[in-house]
Amino acid sequence: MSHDDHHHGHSHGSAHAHGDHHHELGFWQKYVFSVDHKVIGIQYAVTALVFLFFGFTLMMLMRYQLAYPKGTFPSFFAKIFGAANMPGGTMLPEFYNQLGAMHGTIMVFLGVVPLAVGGFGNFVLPLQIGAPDMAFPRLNMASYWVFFVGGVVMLFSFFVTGGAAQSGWTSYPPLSNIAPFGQTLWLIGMVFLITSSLLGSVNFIVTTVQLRAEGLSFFRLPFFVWAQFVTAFLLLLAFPPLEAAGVLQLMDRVAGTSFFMPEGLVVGNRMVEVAGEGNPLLWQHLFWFLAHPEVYVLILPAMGIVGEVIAINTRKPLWGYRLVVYSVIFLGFMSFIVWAHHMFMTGMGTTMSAFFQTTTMIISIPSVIILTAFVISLFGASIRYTVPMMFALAFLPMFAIGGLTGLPLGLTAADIHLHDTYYVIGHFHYVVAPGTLMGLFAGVYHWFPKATGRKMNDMLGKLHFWGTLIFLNGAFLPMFWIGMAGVSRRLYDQTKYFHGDAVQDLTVLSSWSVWLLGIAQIPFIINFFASMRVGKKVSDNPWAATTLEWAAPSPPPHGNFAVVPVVYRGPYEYSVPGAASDFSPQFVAKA
Amino acid sequence: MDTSPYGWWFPPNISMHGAGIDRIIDVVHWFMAVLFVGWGIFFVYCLIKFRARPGHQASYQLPKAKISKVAEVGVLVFEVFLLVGLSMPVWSKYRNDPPKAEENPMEIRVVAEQFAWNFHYPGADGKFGRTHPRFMAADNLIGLDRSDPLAADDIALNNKFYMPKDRPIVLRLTSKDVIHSIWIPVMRVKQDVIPGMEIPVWFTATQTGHYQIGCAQLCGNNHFTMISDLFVQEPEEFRQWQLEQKSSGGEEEEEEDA
Amino acid sequence: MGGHGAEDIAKHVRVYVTVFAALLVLTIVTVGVAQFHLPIRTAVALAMLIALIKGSLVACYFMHLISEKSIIYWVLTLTVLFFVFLMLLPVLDVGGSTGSPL
Amino acid sequence: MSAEIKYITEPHPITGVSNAKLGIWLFLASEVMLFGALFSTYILLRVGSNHWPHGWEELNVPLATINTVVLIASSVTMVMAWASVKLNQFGKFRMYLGLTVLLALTFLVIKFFEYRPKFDHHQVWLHDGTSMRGHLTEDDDEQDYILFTRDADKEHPDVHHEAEKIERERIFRHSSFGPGHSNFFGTYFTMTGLHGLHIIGGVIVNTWLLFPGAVMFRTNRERFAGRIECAGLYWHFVDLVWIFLFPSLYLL
Ligand code: HEA
Ligand code: HEA
Ligand code: CUA
Ligand SMILES: [Cu+2]
Repeated sequence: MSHDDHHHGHSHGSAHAHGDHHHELGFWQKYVFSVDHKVIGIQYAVTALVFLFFGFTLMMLMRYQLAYPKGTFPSFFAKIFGAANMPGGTMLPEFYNQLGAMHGTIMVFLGVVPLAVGGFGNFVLPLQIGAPDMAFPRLNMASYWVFFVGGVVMLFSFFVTGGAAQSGWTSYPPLSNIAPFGQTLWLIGMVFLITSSLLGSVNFIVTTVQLRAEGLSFFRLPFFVWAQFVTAFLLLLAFPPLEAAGVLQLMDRVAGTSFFMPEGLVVGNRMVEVAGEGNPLLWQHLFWFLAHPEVYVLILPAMGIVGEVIAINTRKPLWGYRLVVYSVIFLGFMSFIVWAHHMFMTGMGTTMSAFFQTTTMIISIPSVIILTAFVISLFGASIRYTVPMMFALAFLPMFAIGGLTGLPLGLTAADIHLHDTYYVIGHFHYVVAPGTLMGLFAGVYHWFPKATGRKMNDMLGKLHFWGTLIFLNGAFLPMFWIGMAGVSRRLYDQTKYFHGDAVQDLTVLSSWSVWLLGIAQIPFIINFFASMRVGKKVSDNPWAATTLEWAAPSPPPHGNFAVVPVVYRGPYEYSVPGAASDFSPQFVAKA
Repeated sequence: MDTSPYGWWFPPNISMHGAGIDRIIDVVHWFMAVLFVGWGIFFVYCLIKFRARPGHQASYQLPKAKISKVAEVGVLVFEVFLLVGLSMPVWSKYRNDPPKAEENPMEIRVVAEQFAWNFHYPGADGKFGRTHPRFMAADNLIGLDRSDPLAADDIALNNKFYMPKDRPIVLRLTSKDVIHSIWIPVMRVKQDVIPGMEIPVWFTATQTGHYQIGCAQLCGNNHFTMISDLFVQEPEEFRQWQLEQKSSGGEEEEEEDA
Repeated sequence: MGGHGAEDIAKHVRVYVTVFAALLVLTIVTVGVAQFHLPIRTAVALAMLIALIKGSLVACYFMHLISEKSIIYWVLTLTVLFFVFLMLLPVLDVGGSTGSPL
Repeated sequence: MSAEIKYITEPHPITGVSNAKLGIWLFLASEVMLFGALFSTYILLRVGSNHWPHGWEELNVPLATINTVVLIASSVTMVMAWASVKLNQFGKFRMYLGLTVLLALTFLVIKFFEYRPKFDHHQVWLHDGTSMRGHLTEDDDEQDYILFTRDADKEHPDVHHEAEKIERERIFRHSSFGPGHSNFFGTYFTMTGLHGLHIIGGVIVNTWLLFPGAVMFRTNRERFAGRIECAGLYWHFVDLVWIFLFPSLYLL
């Protein structure tokens, strides 16, 4: 896509006019099987955005069922989904469960991570460290295509008998062991996605360690690079246990083993003929050993983006840069020893729960430090309210709500009431949707000019911002009350419960917000595609920023920099007293 | 229940230990609110005060920020209080301090299945009959071994649970098939029910009434229908109920099973 | 392991052969010990000790860890730490539950 | 304009390693976590089990011992292949790397002969709680019984049993000694199977380096040595995993 794509539409030759392309690369090598980190980054980003949108559509459908559990869907939907899923316009519970499990899976593994790490990481990280490309370009390409195959497998699973995975994104056995064939595809898909992440993370780490430009010491790295670097370690070391768990569940499903099945299971009043002696909680341990670090994989890149955007648009250095970096490292480390806070209700005794409650409280401290640093950075600033900045600023209170509501969940006593209710859904959506998604939107608006040489439209951007901010809150804020009232998650029809019926109005409110949120995305989609063609052309450094990616041409050619950059100072030297302008780029020697 | 006690906040609490849980949730939320509002005021102040405008310049010099350290240490201290002062004591009572014999607890086995709650009362002799998965059938959902003399007076109920108020109840939770999670909102009780394991929970009701027991863990298509009625009765009323069960004899008991 | 002269490599080769011999001997020892059907705790301790020695030999000499750069040590230290967490998992599971197996 | 990616072969002045070397170690770190999770699983299941057999009661220790030796030998030939590249001895390099591949294939063949009989050997569990081991002589879905020949038991090793009829309604479950037999065999097949896949991966890489990849021996020997070293690191790691698998599964 981007600039090159645009030219491609007209004639191949015009690209050469820029002198960007030394090698004669065919269409396939240039746009499809490219080894250029920027093309791969854009491939990742666009694929991920499409998946995000798809995951969101699933949720819009579910919200209809939630709001009107006794009603039927308009006949239009009944026709699309057919009698197998929606006989007579009534969504079947199994279809609801498929949508839920796949929404979670798609949003996390096919949407946010590929966008945050595969997209932004790939595109920005080499540029920010002044490297010509990733350390292993071909591995990079492989990583994208393995991801792509994983995504296709996941999508395909909707069309097999019995439908897609339907045991939640957490796939707890024994339920997932006895689920229809879609679960097998889910496992196979996951193995692909995990492999892709592993390839990617090796690449990120090596690139960051080995390919930094001259003068770019670790403590001169932009915060975004730090965030990606720590994220890569999380992916590298936390994913393999889930891969192992996936293999074990696959064995349970196809080879008749019983790793996760105890003896004496009775389904439909018949004893299940397996060897038994397995342990259902083993899966949960292995799953959360990944999935807790995974939630920091979701948030760290977004924090990285927000840090960049804030520094640039406050026109002053990021407050407490070193402290923030240490916090991120500490956060990454701690994220490996809190996993069982998702399992407090499995029958945990006092010792173990004391341990995990404590680590959970400890891990909130670095987040507080990071957020505090960001907010303090605003003090004494000269805040430019650009569209990316607005998203980045909104990230702060939104993440704060999400993060703060994590605290009661981390206290076992409070978690008794809140576990597996909509309070949890509210908590983590505030961190992943109004939090991470806002951060990612900020990134799209912020780096769009670098990728295309054109800016996105401001009006449409602001429309998108306000719509998104308002309706995200409308969607998720009610969930705290719904959860307090005791409504369980993954519930096809909450009105069957006394307490659920009492808060049904809030659920309806949330649903309407979700649909309006969908409408609020239209300006973004239009803006995104239209700006590639007709957006205002901008200079190489439109935001007057200091980091290295702005030293490269927009869009950067193969090999990135016209002159190999050398770094002279830290990443956020804005408004330096006595300097000629209000920014002193890393790549400009002192005059 | 004429006017519903359920609303936009907690469901009513009718258990002895529930108040402790509610208090923690309250306290934490006040703490969160203070933090959020404090930070929020500073945040909004900065947004307005330090907006870019002609003649205004950002200052390179970092503001002296003792406040942040104070705030961070404050958060830490409060979290320690939450942990050690509030959460851990409640939890250890909830998990590791079963009712003592002199409190005369009543034990009931709970057998969860897709998608129902089965309750197994020991009957007048106070002893459970033997059970085994082998015996499970449509007319014997808890797998009771009917040849065991202890089983003769056992009572099995499906999606109905009767209990007296003011007497500790100990539920022994097992599952036939997948993981369920017993969720009694009004009792502030939640506990995963895991096949292959027996896990106890206990609570004491302080009020009578008709409530619900739900399932909080996704357990299959009809997870949402896995709801049992819960009847908390006056001890006298409960004894009466129990007698009726016994007098209903062996045959009719099976009716209750189904 | 940096640039090596021919003599260096020749020296390496001698080490490899020695390590090979040691590994063979240890394999025989571990299989031999297993014939005694020692009490399980002793057996596990012994078998793991021998495996640890063998593993270290392979890592140190065949994989040249003994003369590796510090960055590799850093990566491995981190990994070992998380590996330990992973190994704690069964302990937590077995010791941490208030439930009892049926 | 397009600058070259640096440190592909030559070590980075500060870290002292090349990209590939750092990359392969990171990859191995993730592999440690992969196998670590499986070992963790093994410990957890074994500790939680009432009838976990000793490995030597169920598995073929002699074959596995031979395989251990084979794999160790292949590790030595691998490292010798690397030394030969360093010493600029192409012939020797070919021989050693070829040997490595051959030994790896030997390992797989032996593994096959170890797996094979497990699938012919059966166990039948009856509803009365007893079980018997032997061979399934006839298992016709049309019939309401199976024909089963018991193994000679320990007390009477020479007794050969006749095939006997077992009514299906008496049978709770029957299974070969494949992965579904018990968690012991499940763990055994999963762990050795995954290890076997790693061996196959190594064979593919080494075969490539032996033939088409070897061109680089002449064009860019330093870089080639780097490749052989990385392939070697991977291969030694696979060996290392086996060094722990062998006692855990077979000897304890
Ligand atoms: C991006 C993802 C993300 C992040 C960052 C977090 C962060 C945290 N999470 Fe969350 N969590 C999830 C994603 C995330 N979580 C998901 C997906 C689930 C559910 C999975 C499932 O079951 O399906 C979950 C579930 C979950 C549970 C299990 C609940 C249950 O099932 O019962 C718990 C329990 O301890 C928990 C705790 C925490 C804590 C203590 C933090 C802490 O790290 C938070 C620390 C942050 C703060 C404390 C905010 C500090 C900021 C300020 C105070 C500044 C204020 C500033 C302004 C106003 C400008 N989370
Ligand atoms: C990263 C993770 C992530 C994200 C971003 C979201 C986003 C959203 N999620 Fe969800 N969600 C999960 C992860 C996520 N979710 C998980 C893990 C679960 C648990 C599943 C389970 O129980 O197993 C869950 C469950 C879940 C539930 C509970 C269902 C249940 O328990 O039955 C609900 C209910 O409302 C919900 C709603 C939403 C909504 C309204 C959004 C919205 O915020 C969505 C907003 C999306 C957009 C705004 C799309 C933006 C993209 C574009 C506009 C594309 C543009 C395209 C181009 C330019 C090419 N989610
Ligand atoms: Cu049982 Cu949900
Ligand atoms: Cu978590």
